[in-house]
This record gives sequence, C-alpha cells and structure tokens, in this order.
Amino acid sequence: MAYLITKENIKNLLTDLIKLKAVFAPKKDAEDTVLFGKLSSSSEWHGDALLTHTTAKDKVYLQSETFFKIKRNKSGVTIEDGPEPEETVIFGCRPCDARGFDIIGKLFNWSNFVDEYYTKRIAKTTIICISCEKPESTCFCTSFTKGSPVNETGSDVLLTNIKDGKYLAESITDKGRKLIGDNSKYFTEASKADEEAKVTFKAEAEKKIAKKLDLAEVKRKLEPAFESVYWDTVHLPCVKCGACTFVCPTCYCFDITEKAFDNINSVRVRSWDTCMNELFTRMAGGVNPRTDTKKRFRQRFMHKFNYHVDNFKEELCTGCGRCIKACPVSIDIRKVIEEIR
Amino acid sequence: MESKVKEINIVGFLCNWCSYAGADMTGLGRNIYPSNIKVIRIPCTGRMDPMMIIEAFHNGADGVLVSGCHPGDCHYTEGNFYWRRRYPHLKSLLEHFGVDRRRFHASWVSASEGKKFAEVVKKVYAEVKDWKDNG
Amino acid sequence: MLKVAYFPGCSLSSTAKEYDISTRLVCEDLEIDLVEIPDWICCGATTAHITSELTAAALPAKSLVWAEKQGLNITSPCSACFSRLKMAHLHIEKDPKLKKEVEEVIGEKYNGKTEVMHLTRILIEQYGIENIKAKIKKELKGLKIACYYGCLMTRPAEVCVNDRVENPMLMDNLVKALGAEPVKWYYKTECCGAGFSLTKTEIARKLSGDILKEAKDCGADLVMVACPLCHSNLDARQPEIAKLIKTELNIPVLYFTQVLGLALGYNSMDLMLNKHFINPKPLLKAKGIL
Amino acid sequence: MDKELQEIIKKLLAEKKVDWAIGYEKAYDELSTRPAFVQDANDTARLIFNKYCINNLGLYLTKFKKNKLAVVCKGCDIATVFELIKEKQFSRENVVVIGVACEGVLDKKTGKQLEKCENCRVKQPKGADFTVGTGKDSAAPKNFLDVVEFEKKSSKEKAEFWNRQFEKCIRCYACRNVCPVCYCPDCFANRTMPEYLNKNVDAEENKLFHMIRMQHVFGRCTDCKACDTACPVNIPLTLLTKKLAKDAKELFNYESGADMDVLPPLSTYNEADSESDIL
Amino acid sequence: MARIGVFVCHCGTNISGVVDVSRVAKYAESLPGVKVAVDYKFMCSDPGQNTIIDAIKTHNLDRIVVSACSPRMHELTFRNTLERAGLNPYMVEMANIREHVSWVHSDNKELATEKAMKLMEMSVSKVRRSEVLTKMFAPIEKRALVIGGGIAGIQAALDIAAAGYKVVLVEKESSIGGRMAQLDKTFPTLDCSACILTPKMVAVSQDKNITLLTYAEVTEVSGFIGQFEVKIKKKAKSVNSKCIGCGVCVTKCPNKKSLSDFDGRLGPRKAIYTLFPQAVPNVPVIDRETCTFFLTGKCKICEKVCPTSAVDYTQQDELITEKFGAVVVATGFDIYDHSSYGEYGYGEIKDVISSLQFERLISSSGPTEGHVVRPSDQKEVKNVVFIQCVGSRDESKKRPYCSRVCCMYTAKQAMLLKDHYPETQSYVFYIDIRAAGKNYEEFVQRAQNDYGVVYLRGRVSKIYERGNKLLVKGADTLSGAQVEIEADLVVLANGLEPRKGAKEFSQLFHMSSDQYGFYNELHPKLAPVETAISGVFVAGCCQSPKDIPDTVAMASATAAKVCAIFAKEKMEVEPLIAGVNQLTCSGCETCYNVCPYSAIEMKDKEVKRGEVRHVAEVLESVCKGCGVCVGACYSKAVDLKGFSERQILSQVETATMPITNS
Repeated sequence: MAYLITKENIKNLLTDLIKLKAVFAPKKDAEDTVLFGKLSSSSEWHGDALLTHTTAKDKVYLQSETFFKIKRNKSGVTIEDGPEPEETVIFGCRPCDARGFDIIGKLFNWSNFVDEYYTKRIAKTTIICISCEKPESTCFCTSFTKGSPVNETGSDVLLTNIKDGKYLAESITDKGRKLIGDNSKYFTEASKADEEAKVTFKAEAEKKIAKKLDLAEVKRKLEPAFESVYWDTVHLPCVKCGACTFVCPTCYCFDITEKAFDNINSVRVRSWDTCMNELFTRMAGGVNPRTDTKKRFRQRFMHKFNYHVDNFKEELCTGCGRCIKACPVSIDIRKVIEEIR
Repeated sequence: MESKVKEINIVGFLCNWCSYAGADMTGLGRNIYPSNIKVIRIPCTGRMDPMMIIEAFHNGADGVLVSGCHPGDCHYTEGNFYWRRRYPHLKSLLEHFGVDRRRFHASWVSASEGKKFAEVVKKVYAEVKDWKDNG
Repeated sequence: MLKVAYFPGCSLSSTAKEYDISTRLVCEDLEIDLVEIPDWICCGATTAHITSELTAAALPAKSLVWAEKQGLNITSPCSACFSRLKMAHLHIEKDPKLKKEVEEVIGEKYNGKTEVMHLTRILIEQYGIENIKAKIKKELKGLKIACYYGCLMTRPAEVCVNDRVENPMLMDNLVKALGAEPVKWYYKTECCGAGFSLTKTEIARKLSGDILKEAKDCGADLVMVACPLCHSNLDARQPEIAKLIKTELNIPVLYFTQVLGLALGYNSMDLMLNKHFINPKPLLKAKGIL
Repeated sequence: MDKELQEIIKKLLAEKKVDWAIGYEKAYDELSTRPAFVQDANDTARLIFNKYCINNLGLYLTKFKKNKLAVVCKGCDIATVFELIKEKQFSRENVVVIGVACEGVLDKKTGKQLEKCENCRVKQPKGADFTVGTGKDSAAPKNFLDVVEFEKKSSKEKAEFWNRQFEKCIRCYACRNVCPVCYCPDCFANRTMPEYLNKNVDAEENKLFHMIRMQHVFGRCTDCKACDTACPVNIPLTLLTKKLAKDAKELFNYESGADMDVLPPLSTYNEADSESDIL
Repeated sequence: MARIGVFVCHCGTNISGVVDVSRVAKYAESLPGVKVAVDYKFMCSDPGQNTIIDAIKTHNLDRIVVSACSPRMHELTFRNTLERAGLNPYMVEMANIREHVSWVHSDNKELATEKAMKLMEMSVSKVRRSEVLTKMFAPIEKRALVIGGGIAGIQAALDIAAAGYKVVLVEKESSIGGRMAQLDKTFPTLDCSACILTPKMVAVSQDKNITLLTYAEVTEVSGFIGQFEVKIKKKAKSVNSKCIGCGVCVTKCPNKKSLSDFDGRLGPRKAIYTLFPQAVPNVPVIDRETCTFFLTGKCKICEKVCPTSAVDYTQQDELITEKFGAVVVATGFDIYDHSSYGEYGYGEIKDVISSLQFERLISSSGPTEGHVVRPSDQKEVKNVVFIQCVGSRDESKKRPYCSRVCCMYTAKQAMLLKDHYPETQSYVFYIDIRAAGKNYEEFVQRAQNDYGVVYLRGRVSKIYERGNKLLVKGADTLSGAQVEIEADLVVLANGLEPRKGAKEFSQLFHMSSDQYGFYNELHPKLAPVETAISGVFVAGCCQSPKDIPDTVAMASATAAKVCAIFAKEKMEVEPLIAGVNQLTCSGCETCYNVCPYSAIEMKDKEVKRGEVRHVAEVLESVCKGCGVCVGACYSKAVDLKGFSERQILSQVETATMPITNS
C-alpha cells in the first residue's frame, strides 16, 4: 500500500514518535559530522546529507553490547542480564543501510543459531528509509541484484521524494503498516500517478550511478585468486585500521571480553571487532594465521564477495561506498575487486 | 561532612628511596595527615609511567600525587630528572583533556622530610577538595 | 652604502665639537651614512646609572628603539655615550623585569634587534680596514702614536666585542693602516681619573700625568683618544700636569677621527685642530703631514 | 611537475638505487588521491602530485624497513621522516626523500585547505634529496591561537567538549594507524597483560585511548594532521596534536623532526629544567 | 589461581591501637585468591614468622601479604621467612599499615581501618601479579684495565697485581710517570718527586702480573662489568723490543726542532726521544710528525747508530682487543691555560710562566738543569712574583672550584727558589691560603717565617713589560694599598682541569662528567671511587683536583673495589631489574637514551623466525632496577620485575575502587 506524506507531516510524525520511542535519525554536530543520533526534537533531523558518516547498524547491533553482569556473593555467583532493548525507530536511513540489516539479520539468524541480542533488538526496531535522489561518487548499490536507490529490502517504511515536499510512503512490512496505521492522520492515499512518479524517480536515480560492477564475474575471479600475486601489492597502501569495517552496514565481526570492576562485580561485553586488526585472529598462545596486512586485506574482500556468497547467495556489501570515503588512504573497494587477477 | 571526606580518593606514587622513606618518617614523627591518600611504592620517579597516572584518573581517582627525591639526590642519579620533564607535559595534557590542574601534583620529599610529606598531602587534599566542592 | 644611526651626545655638541665635526667629515668621505637620531636625548652618563637602574636603561632605550625601527645599528663616537647605550641594551636583554619597566616608561617595545657599536668597530669591522686603506690620500709616515682607549670603550668585558679587554688593538690596527706606527705601551686602558676631574682634581692630574709620561717614555709623538673626557684630561690639563711633575710633556692629544681625517687629506681647519690646548700643528708640520 | 617527479623516480628505480618508490596517484574521484607503490621503472606514469595529496607517506617507511625506499614528501612530511630516523626506525641511507613543493592541501571531506597550510614555512621542502617545483612559504609562522582559545575554557567545559567528541569515536584506530610515529609492534591498546584499555567502546574508554596515545606521541608527533584528517567521524584531533606541539615548544623548546641532533624532550633532561609547579 | 595468605600485624598496640586489625583480616578473607587471613601480635617475631610458615604449609599458599610496617623495615625479614617455608622469596608484598596508617591517622580510627583495608587489598592485588624471581649470576673476566700511567694508575695497578690478578696498564705517552714525573720536589716534605716515584715505576715494569702498554690509547669500549671488551690502539713506536735503552739514538739525532711538552715547552726535544731520563720503559719513540726521515725520506741516523738494530721505521699502529672484568680510569689532569688572562698578558709575555714550567726550570733534570732563568733572556732572577688562583676560584673564567694543590705548591716553589738562590725575594698574591692537610699549614708558615716569602692578600690587576723587568700591579687588601713590584719572573699557580678530550673519553664508557669535565663519582660521600657504570672506577685528578697522598689513597681504594669483584667466582645479580619483551620492542632507542647505567644494549636480533629487528636488551649484570626505561617506553616492551606494569596497574585499579563487602 502506498501513501503520501508531506515534509511538514514527516516532522509532525517524528514529534509524535519521539514521545513514544527512541527515534534515531541523522543529526549534524558542530564538526559537521552527520551521525544517527537520538532525537529530542524533530528539528534536529538533518535530512540534507545523503549518507551519514557511520551507519545505523550500531543502533541494533551495538558496538558494545553488555551480555550480562556477574556478581560474586557468599553463596557463589549470580548472573544478571544486560538492559532490555527499548522500542526504537531508525528514521531517514538509506536503502543501502536498510539492506544491511537484511543481510546481517540473516547471519544472526542462521540455520539453528539465533543471536538473541540482535533478534530482540531488531524486533523492536522500525526502520523508516528514504530513497536517494542524487548519488555520491562512491555509490555503487546498483551493482547488486537487490541494490537500488529506491530499494525496499530491510526497510519497514520507504519514503521517496517524488515531488517537492511530497513523499511517497510505502509500507513494506507489518511493522511499517502498523506505524502508518497508528499515525494515519499524517498520511493520505497515493494515486496511481504518484506510484508512477516513483518509477521515473527510480530510473533517474539509477542512471546517476555511474559505476556498475559485474559481481558474478568478481566472484568467478575471486574463487581461484587466494594465492594470486595480485594481493602482494594491492594491499600496500592499507594501514590496517578498522575504519572501513566499522562504517560498513554489513560487517558484523565481534569479540567478547570480560571486565572486572572490583573484587565482586564484573561484566561480559560483546564489542565489534575488525578483520583488519592483527589481534583479530591471534590466538591465546600467540599463533596468528593471518600474520600480515596482505592476508587480512585479502580476507575482507574474500569474505564479502566470495565466502559470504557461497553461504548466503548474496554479497556482504550493499554498495553504500562509505568504506571508500572513510578510508584514510582512499582505497576503493570497487577498484580492488574489479582488478582482481 | 564525614562522608564527603571519604569520597575523596588520592593515589600517591612515592619513590622508594626518598619519599616513601619520608612518609615512613612522617609516621615516626606521628604527623597527622588526611587518610585519603593511598600510597603505591615505586623504585624511582623515573619509573613513573605516565600511563599509570592517566589510568588512575580514568579509574576514578580524584587526585594523584607523585613524589620523589630532590633533584640531584636521586638514588639512581638521574631518574627524577626524567620525571621532572614528564610532569609538566603530562599535567598540561591532562588539563587539556579536562582533568583539572588541582587534581595532579608532584613533590620532592626527602627521607628526612617527614613533616613536609604531611604538609604536601594536606595541600594536595585541600586542592582536590576545592576542585570537588567548587568545580 | 653603510648606514648607521648616529648618537652624537652632549660632549660632541659642546666641548668636543671637533670630535663631532671630524667624525661627520671622515664618515662623509668614507661614504658612511650617519643618520643622526632625531631628538636624541641624554644618554644618562654617570648621573643616571649611579642613581637609578631604570633611568639608566630607559634614557638610552629611546634611541635604541628609534634605531631598531629604522633597522639600523647604532653608534656613538663618545665612549661614555657608547657605554651607556651598550649597557642599556645588555641590561634590557638580560633582565625581563627591567625590560617590562623600560617599555612601560618609554611606551614602546624594544626587541633588542639593534647592535650598539663603537665608531672604531664600525670603521674597522663593518667598513673594513682595506677599504680605509684604499681611501688614504696621505700616509702618516713617521708618526708614532700612543692609542689610548680609556675605560668606557673596553669595560666591562661584555662591551668589548671582538677585542681584548686588557690589550685592545682596534685603534692600533687603524693607526697601522694609516701608515703611522702604534707604539707598544701598557697604559691603553689605565684610568685617566675622569671620575674625579671636578671633585678631586689632584687625582685626575696624577693619573693623567702617569699616562702622558708613559706615552712620552714609550716614544709616542701624540696620543690618540676616542673619548671626550679622556681628551679633556689629557689635553686641557697637560700644562698644569707638566708643571706639577716638572717635566716637559707637550704631547698633542688627537681624536682618532682627526688622525684619520689627516690621512684622508683634510687640513687643520677642516678637522678643527686649532681647538686643542696642546697645539699639534708644529709636530704635524715637522713630520710633513700638514 | 608530475613529469619531473616521474623522471626522478624512474631513474632511481632503473638504476636500482631504490627498491620501492612511494608516491601519490589518483583515487576514486577528482578530489581524492591515494598512496601509490611503484617497483617498476616503467610504471611511474601514474604518479602525480596535487593539492589533494593529503596523506603523509612517511607513514610507510616503518612498514618497509628492510627496503631501500624513495618517498615523495611535502615539506611538512619531511619532519616525519627525520623524526623516524632519529628514532632509529630506519637509516638515512635507506631512504631517498623527494620533496615536492606544495601550495597547501585540501581535506577530501570538507574540500577546504588544511589549517596547517595557512601558516606553513616549508612549502618549499627543506632537507630533501631531490626537490621538485618551487613553493612560496607563508608569511606568518605557525600559531597556536585555537589551542590558546581552547585552553581558556574551564576544566569542566573541556571535559564536556571531549566527552561529546569521544562519544562519536568508533575506535576504528584509523588515527593510530595513519600516525607515522605510532609504529609500535604491539600497541598498548591491544594488550591484555596488563589490560591498559578495555575493548568496551564508550566515551570514557575512548578518551582513555586518546589520552594515552597523545601522551605517547608527545615530543615525537610532528603535528602532520594525518590522524585528524583520517578520522571518519571528524573528531578534531588537531586540537590535541597542536597542543602537543605547543607544549613541546613552550616547555622544552623542542620541535619534532626539526633538529636531528636533539633528543626528543622526554628522552633527555637538563639539570636546569623548571620545577616551578613541584611542591 | 594464586593461593594467597594475608597476615595482619598488631605491632603490639602500634597498629591495633588505631586500626581494627581483625576487620582488616576479615576483609582480606573475602578477597579473591585469599585462602587464609590471620592477625597476630608481632608478625616479625619468631613465633609470628612461624605462624606464616605454618599457614603456608597448611593452606598450600604460594604467596603472601604482610600487613604490618614499612617494607623498608621488614621486607627482607619476610623474604627470608618465605625462603624458609620453601617459597620463592619474592612472593611477598607488604602493606604498610603502621607508618602510613596507624601512626598518621590516629585522629579517626574508622577511616584508618578503612585505609588499612585498602592498602592490604592493594598489596593483595599486587602479589597476585607477582612472579617467581631468581637471583642471577654472571661470569667475571678476572683481568683489570688501568687507564693512565700516572701515580694513580701506577698505584692501582700495583695493588691489584699484588692481590694476584692480572692488570693491563695503558699509558698514552711513551713512559709512565705522569704529572708527578714532571715535578721537582713534593710538599710538605720536600722530598724529591723522582726519588719516590721511580721505584714504583720500576716495580710496575717488573711485576709479572702487570702488562704495560705505553704509547697506547683506548679507542673503543663495549660490554659491562665482568665482561668489558676494550679496543686499544698501540701507536707505532718505531723502536722494537731489541732496544736496550742506551740512548745513543737520542744523542745522535740531529733534529731538535720541536719543543718538549714534558719540559713545558721550555727546552728542545729530539725527533727520537724518551720522555725523561728515568723513563719506564726506557725505550725511545720516534715522533713521525717531526722526524726528518718520515718527512723527507732521508736521514736514518738513529738506525745507523743503534747497536742492536732496534729502530724499525716500518712499524705500524696496532689495534688489539682485550677482555677485562673491571676498569680503573686514572687519566689525570691538565693545567689551566692562562692565555685567557688578559691582565697577565694573554700568555704572550715570555717571563710569565706556569707553575709546571717552573717545576721544570728548577728540576735538575729539566731543560736548564735546575737553573731558574728567565725564558726571555736566560738571565738569572732576583724578584719573583707568584700569583695564585689562576683558573681556580674564578667565576669569570668559569672555573669557580678550588684546585686544592696550588696554595701548597706555590709555597713549595717559593721555598725551593730561596734554597737554590738565597738572594732572591718571592712575593705571593693569594686570595686566601688553603692548607688543610697533615703538616700543610706548618709548611706554609715556614715559607713565610723561615724563607721570608712575602704573602700579599689580593689580586694582580696588570702585568706589563717595562724594559727588561715585569711590572706587577696589584692590591694588598690587608693594608689597603696598591702595590707595584718590579719582578724578573712571574709564576702563575695554574689551576687543575680535566685532560683535553676528557669528555670524549668519558663517552667511551658512557660515564657522566660534571660541567668542567671531571668524571662524576657514583655518590659524593658513600661511593667516591665508583661511577654510575658498574665495574668502572675513577682515581686521581680525573675525578677532581687532589694532591698526591689523596690520589694514592683513592687509587688503592679502586684496587680494593676491583679485587672485591674479582674475589667472587660469579657475579650475583639482584633479580629486581628490567627486562625487554623483544617481540613488542620497536627499537626506538628511547630506553637506551635514558638509562642512567648504560644497561641497555641495542641489537639486531631475530625476534621471530625470519624476522630480524633492531631491539633493546637489558644487560642484567649492569641494570640497577630504577625503571626509568619503563617510564619512557612507548611500546610497553620493557618492564621492571617486582614493579611490573601489571602489578602497578592492578594497584592503581584497586586503589581507586571502593571497598566492597559481600
């Protein structure tokens, strides 16, 4: 079902939502950094930037998630769960971000393994996504089967700015339908013409994305390329920081640690980790199968475009291009996989 | 007021040869000073790893005092000279990060200056308290 | 062209007018541009520096600041003025507190960029002895000169840059360059007694007498000075000294600029040689210089 | 200029004077460049230099210790090279410094010229083995006005400011990993025995990381801004690195990378050092 | 998991009078790893220690905390206790709840008790991170190197050799003897310097334990106590061991163009020369810079006249490397160069001479065969002025220190002069007389009373030549008068300063020196002959100006120190020292730069298979455990045993967390 909502009403909707739930939307700070931040008023929403500096991933898959607290007492040890997630709305993310939730959602719910922390949070999260009009030079979402500036995968509601100040609102999931239903006063029904306007919008937006990769070809080239000399030189500029993976909507690797606060209280925490970090694969005895930058660098691309495709039939990437922008040495993921030999 | 006194936590790093011995001398002279200081014995102020001070503040210490031999008296001849360089830099850096200058102090206390050690602790306590009370 | 800020000082405007005239004359001849400091004020010699450190530093500071603003080094032929300027410069540089006070008093900043040089140093180090030689019109052959430096040009040691405090050679080198012969003597920096010249004249007479006698004993034809005070003691008092020690002295005392002027070909009137008590003309005529 | 640069490197590689040359090449768009590693004398055509060449290539010297290297350096980057030589990370003979005259570089994120370039006195590189182009140094020397302004804040305001900044920090360690002097084989942040830094990411823990990193690079940091420009969430690390430079200058009259014969301020001492603040 | 015992001491009522010790013990029991916690009246007493030993056995403890007095008092006691209980002695930590708690917080017993609990908890945290440490032993090369063949070096070498150890004595001149050989007589006994020195020199040459290397210099030093490796350059003497010391070559050598440094440049020296007649070894050397043959290729007279064909022009400098266990540095002094004194004529007035030149003039083996004559015209002297404190006690010359010997030798020289020439008159300008020493003051009094030396308290303002006399102008501050003395000769009492090149030499050993270049002793009172470098000792004037008896005493002291090292089979090394984890070392040399003891060595080492890196290594026998390196290391690669990063960080963490009771 498609609706129309005006920009004015979007703000009204936000104002209402803020009263009920934790609403995260792009916010701009004094250093011009745009991040998903908790809104206290709808005016804080900064809708001008195409992409936030980091993704909304951390609102569902927390960078540091407290699993449980441990308390020692006379009778032994008691375990106390981490805080319960609250009802959350992620507003104003982009289709590439939203599709990231779809991709890691599958991983955290893989065969007989369910990650209860992620599952619990995503169930309480409604994602309102806004289609992209003008891509950045780093965008390449159209290279993916499901990728598109108006893609709806992962979103609960998709907003598309079909004409000035008027947004086409499509409810994608039950959560989305409920949200529109609960706030129906801000929505009007969309006409056929409105829905057609979106088709034009899509065509134009996709046209603007210059780079389109043949990912099947990439996969075909990657499979035998593990020992390729290509990796010997392509990794050289990489400084092995974790910027690319931490801004990625799909990277999900983590580490679990414990910290004692005093002689009685301690806590177990899951934190994001990155395959670029040399500690990532280092084992207790000091052995490290991925000893150098080359191996770590290779892993990132192999995982995203080869191994993950084997397991999930889709790439671990949505083409948002954040890693390209965040990379301190401007390594271009598109160029790296395109030129594999 | 009692609870307030207890709330102030000062970590003291004393070099083994002068200031720790000086603090022992304070005891011998029965000079009373605030009990808020918890002393960690180090061989020399040159051993003082700035990280330990940063960690102390990070862990919630209200104040830190590092005390060593007077310049020229170092048991290891020059350890305190290195500390004397680390201190102003570290204090300035910590201040830049928002750690108030009243919270971090250094002193020279020789093995015979028991009275002085008590005075130093009182002074540090007063400064930390001033910061805590008046921001 | 060498350009220097010029601080004549009070003596050179009065009793030592011939020093000023000859200085300007030789500098013009050598194409050294002396820029007289406009509205120069008293250097504060003797009276200021024994009473107030601040006054002693602030008075010369005015001139120093002007020179610094013009980007010039500063010189004075008078040894007392030179000494005050130099000492003020050094004191201000060394003592931040004094610097602040001075700057408050004169209402201007002094950055210590200007260098205070005695005129002899300007001539020998900056202008160059070879360049002077090239300008000489008349070599002063056969003239034996005792160079008398006095105290203010060479003391304390800090002001005596590039020269020996105990046995200065700047003027001797100049004399040599002019073709005359500097006599080897040890009274170059002995006290002339100027400090007592008004209060205890007998001391000044005794000390100046020693100097003149030594110069004579060492075979000097004339004494060459760079200080108006030395000059007045050695020249003006010479007749009474001679009477006192019962020795025929009659040894002319000339400013170094006058001696230089002679070598550059100027005559007695140009250099105001007639202004001295001991008439140098007979000697100079005898040596074939005039 | 690019031609000249390419020719120099081509010659060095062809004559086997160096194993690797590190320069810049175009990256994903007109506004971005990236480090380029060239081993083949015939492969130099991609090397360029322009106002988008923001990376400090001195960074890679510690990673290629065993090779003879040629490295393209802006005037400011040369300080890094000298600092690293001073810290014995490689020897002067093993590195050919190719200085490039620079008119200031632009931050790829903002498109604005870096603040350090406004008061740069090494636009014409000094101390390089080869120099390409001529640059005109800025009239005014480096100033610390922004740091001085920040220092005026109360400690509470400072703490609040940094808490807001470090809430943003995602501990990707880009700042550390692009830092040329952060070359420790095993950073304290990675240690577990003892655990100086917890893996937990929150403002306090993040601040601890930055405090210790800043302490560790004191007197070694050349204020090259690599960390500042690398930060994916724009934390103004320049305010910290500049503070380090200011303190080094004011406390110990030291400038990193400036004088090869002077030891870093914390590696030496002077018996006459000030102790005005010591009780 | 650690098994910790906590022992809380009452110290009579010293502690328990203020601190609730049972509460401290009870709190200890709640801490992780603590298996037993007890309190006792006197923990340090025998029964107290037995309580600990029993508890260790009963509860199978592997480490303990003693909450009692200062560790400076009883840490050793409890280490011994642990050893007796069969545990590693370093597994004890003390919580100082007496000096740091009960004695200073008696105003508030509650707070005092809580602090005691906290300090105990911090010690528990620390001991949990303690590691087993073992004393180490290092081998000792029982050979000593003595550098400098003056009286200090000679004495040290003789004493060490007398104890039966091998000594190599290195001297840069062609003979040993040093400054003392230049002196005529010595104060206060006026016995002849050569007469008392020569037997010692001969003893050196005859001692089987001493290898004498003259005309040789130390060029490179590496290693550390017990294991120094020293490179010595033996300069080519051009005369080989066949020489019998007949001296014909010297007599016949026609080249006397150069001046003898030994004679204060007052007399000539041949191109082939022995330093002085009693030289040891009595073998001449050829100075290749002045020898006619080496300059022009012609002459060879010495070769022709030598009865044993000992002259060998083809000899080359030789570099030898030797190992030593300890080093005595006795490099001596130079006299202050008085050319910086303008008032004394900038060193340009020929008849203003240095004190050492006077020694040579009055010495019967000197250039004038003992005739004191003016260097300018060789005329005998009548009036002689001595000026003291030239380059001593003079701020303006940056020599504010007293050279200690000048007052005495000036008095001696004035007396000798009068002895030789009774008609002479001496004047001494002095600041004040420093004659502290046995029979010293009496000696100076004798000079004044018996020898008629006129002592004038004041400085000389000017010396200048007037005719063939020297006019000395000065002040006599006692009478307030200005004095003018017409002198024939002025003798300056030049102060003592370190040898030229002393700074560079000290860098060979990484020894520190003071602002003048004198080598620093380890402690000005309690370690006056040791240096900061273990195994390197200093003797004589290279450490500070001193007279012959002090020098000899100091030399013997170094010998005793060296023998004490050699008397042990192996060197015992305290284990509380630094260690480097080379895997994490970045090789930045920061620790190397800051170590006060040069206990860090930089090495290229294979740290992982196939990975050679430039890394630091601690010389275990040199490290004294100050930890400056740990404080300076950015890579956190170096750590200090007993005060490790883990231990201190855990103390910091514990100190800042509140007291928790479950």
